[in-house]
Amino acid sequence: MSLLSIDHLYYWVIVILLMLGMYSMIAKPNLLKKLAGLSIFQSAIFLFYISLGKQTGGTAPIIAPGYDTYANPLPHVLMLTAIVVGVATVALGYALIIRIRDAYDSMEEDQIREQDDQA
Amino acid sequence: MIIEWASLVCLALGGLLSMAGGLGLHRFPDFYSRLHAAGLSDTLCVALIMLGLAFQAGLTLVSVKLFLIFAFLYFTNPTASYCLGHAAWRSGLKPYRRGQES
Amino acid sequence: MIENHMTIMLVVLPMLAAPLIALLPSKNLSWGLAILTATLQLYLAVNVLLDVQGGTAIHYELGGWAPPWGISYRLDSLNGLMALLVCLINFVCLLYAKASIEAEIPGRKLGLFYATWQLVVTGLLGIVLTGDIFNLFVFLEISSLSTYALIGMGRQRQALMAAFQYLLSGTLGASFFLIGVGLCYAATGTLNMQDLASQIGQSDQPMTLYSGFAFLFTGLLLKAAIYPLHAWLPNVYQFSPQAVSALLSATSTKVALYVVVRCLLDVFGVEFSLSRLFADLLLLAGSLAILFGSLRAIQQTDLKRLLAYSSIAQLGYSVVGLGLLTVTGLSGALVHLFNHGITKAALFMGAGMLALGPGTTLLTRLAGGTHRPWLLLLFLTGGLSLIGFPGTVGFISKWMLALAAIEQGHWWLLVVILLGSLLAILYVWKFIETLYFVPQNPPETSTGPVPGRGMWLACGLLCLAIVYFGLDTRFTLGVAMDAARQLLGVHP
Amino acid sequence: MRPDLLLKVLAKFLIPFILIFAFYVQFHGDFSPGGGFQAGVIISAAAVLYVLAFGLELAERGIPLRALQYLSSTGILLYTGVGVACLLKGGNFLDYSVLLDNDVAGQHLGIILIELGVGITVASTLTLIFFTFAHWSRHS
Repeated sequence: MSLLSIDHLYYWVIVILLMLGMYSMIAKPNLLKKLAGLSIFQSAIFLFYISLGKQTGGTAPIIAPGYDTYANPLPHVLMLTAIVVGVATVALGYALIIRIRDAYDSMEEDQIREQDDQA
Repeated sequence: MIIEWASLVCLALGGLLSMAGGLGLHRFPDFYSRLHAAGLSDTLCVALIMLGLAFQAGLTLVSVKLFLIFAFLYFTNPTASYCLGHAAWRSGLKPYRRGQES
Repeated sequence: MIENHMTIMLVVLPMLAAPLIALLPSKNLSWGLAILTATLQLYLAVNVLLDVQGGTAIHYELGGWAPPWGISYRLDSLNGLMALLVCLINFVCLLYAKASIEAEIPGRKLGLFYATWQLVVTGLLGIVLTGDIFNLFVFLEISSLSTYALIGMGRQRQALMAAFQYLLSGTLGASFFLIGVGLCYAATGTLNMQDLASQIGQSDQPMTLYSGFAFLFTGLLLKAAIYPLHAWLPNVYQFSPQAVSALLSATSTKVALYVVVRCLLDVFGVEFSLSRLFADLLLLAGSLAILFGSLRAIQQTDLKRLLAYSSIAQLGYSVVGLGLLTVTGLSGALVHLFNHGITKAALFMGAGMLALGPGTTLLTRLAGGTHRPWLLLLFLTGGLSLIGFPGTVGFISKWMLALAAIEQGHWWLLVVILLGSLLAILYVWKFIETLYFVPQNPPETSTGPVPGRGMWLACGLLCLAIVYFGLDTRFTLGVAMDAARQLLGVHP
Repeated sequence: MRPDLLLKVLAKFLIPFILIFAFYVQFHGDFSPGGGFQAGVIISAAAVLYVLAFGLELAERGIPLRALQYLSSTGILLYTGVGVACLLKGGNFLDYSVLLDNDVAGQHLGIILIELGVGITVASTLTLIFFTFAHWSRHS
């Protein structure tokens, strides 16, 4: 099976991480855990991109004597941007969670729903 | 050849220690013993892995950098464990004793 | 000299204005700078749109790097129209925001509010203008992140939960988009949209491309709140500050739908994506959105929530037009994006003005809006436009869509469109009746702040636009037809 | 928060090294891996360590919140400012070659200024985020 070969191993890892993150985002009632799931989901995407840039035997893409294979730097650059975005997202998420806890005195989604329905 | 073997042994030992630390983190009963497992094994395991890598690199700039990383970790790692333990103690977490629920 | 740089200035101006606004000491200065930027942008947007009329496109290379390597911006009729929509709505909403936001947000936060607002606009215009698909993701996230922050500033505490849920689903959508981009990059090795378009036809890895396609469009449809993926939208529109509701309803989902159109027809191309199956799927999703959105809108007891569900329904019309894949259908869809944008912004502004005193948008609390008789005019114009009454913009787009459905022989689609209009009559009548024709015991006197002149001006401008573009369709429809012909590769 | 002696000593010892490393990453970024974002994150890590060791009050006496807000805006302004300067010099947006007479020197200057802007913004924003969260936790 080519899908299970070692070449595809990191794709499997990435898919498992994606699933874990999404499960946590959807199924956990705790807002912090949802955000953690989001973070895992994004990290899996970073891994995916970085695996795209791999060249067997390649070094860092800075021209130096003695090397002629370089890793593809583009995915890394893209991920740098995506990581910045991810940091900003998570920070904003935490800020929102803190304010939600101030307003509702809870971080569980079902309890918050209950309070909203009563109001 | 000898250097290859020395490096291999160091790396393997380091990896083993790190696994032991992880196991301890998972299996020990309370916060303090877990901290003990993680903190102690981490410091030595990092030292061994760095040493193994330095054998691989030989006497180059890379091993100097490795040594610097090791030196900084040698300072920060114990301090971090100490701070964690201290904070836990001050906030009133009592260590586990035999026969008591954790 | 500036003529060559008009495209990039559209994006750079708000990016430059945002930090300056945050630094300015007084809220009036902040607002002044914001409105100044908006005016300049509107001027630029009209100019570039006039430049590209008739099928030319403006190319702009960022940093002087030639396209497949560097980021390039490309402006044609399609994104010219979207840029005009964003700039117009930005200008009008800022006019409106002055009085409306000061009633809702504490004064010390106002500078940051306007700065964040500028970032939203930067992001939206960046999405519209860029020709690089990763750059598009970055701008998508810039606009979304600032949007979450703006929503969180709403007065009620539910705004926080709405913002958080939008953060989760929005980021999920953007992440799916990112995976899709990654897969396409893996298959073709390029991120430039035009280069991608030429590489996709000759790629030897169709499976990678297909999975990339699936990820990309799932993410985008989530961002655009197309029917089964719309769950985040009602809460967001209901609880965000009034001016923000107006801005978002008119721009954010429209811009996401623009990306769908661009990627579907320009990047992947008709042959790749259609596979008639996907087009039929779009038709189905659009029709379901029309029916579901309208039915849910009728049940709502909150004015802004009602309008939000109506937005879901109206987005369905654009999706239907896209799924038809004819010049008539597509130009109907595009012009509907523009037309519905101005209509919905006007209605949300009206809702905001009614809510100024009571601080709520519950229909029962707003009943007896007779102390603002002029607003009835706005609600009538906007409502008629939602229904698709001749003489308003809503009529034009629905007429085009109906024509396209008949051309294709999709009679059931015609039925759906007409049924949608019928349902729209019901929900429009529902809020107009409750607001103006239900006798109110003691009418909620206007104890709160009175609407400022800017608010009246903004509403008036939009009402005029609704009627004007509904009567004189040469401009909007002409641009939309141009864009549709270019996208489908049909020569007039 | 009662500062801790051991942590204080360690922080005093480490923070200069962290900052030196941050500046190395920042300004050597065009010859080796590195750049503004990474440097900014490292600088803000130093700030976080300082707050942990010496307390928020002392840190805010050094860099008040207001100053951080100004700094984060300044960084973005520097970035867009360089872009607009390129426009004014007759190139495209962010086309650094036109900044100086010599193309390569212009590229060099451009990228250093841009990365400096990024670094300032990232460092001050991340520190700002940390400070704000720290304030919040003390309120509740």
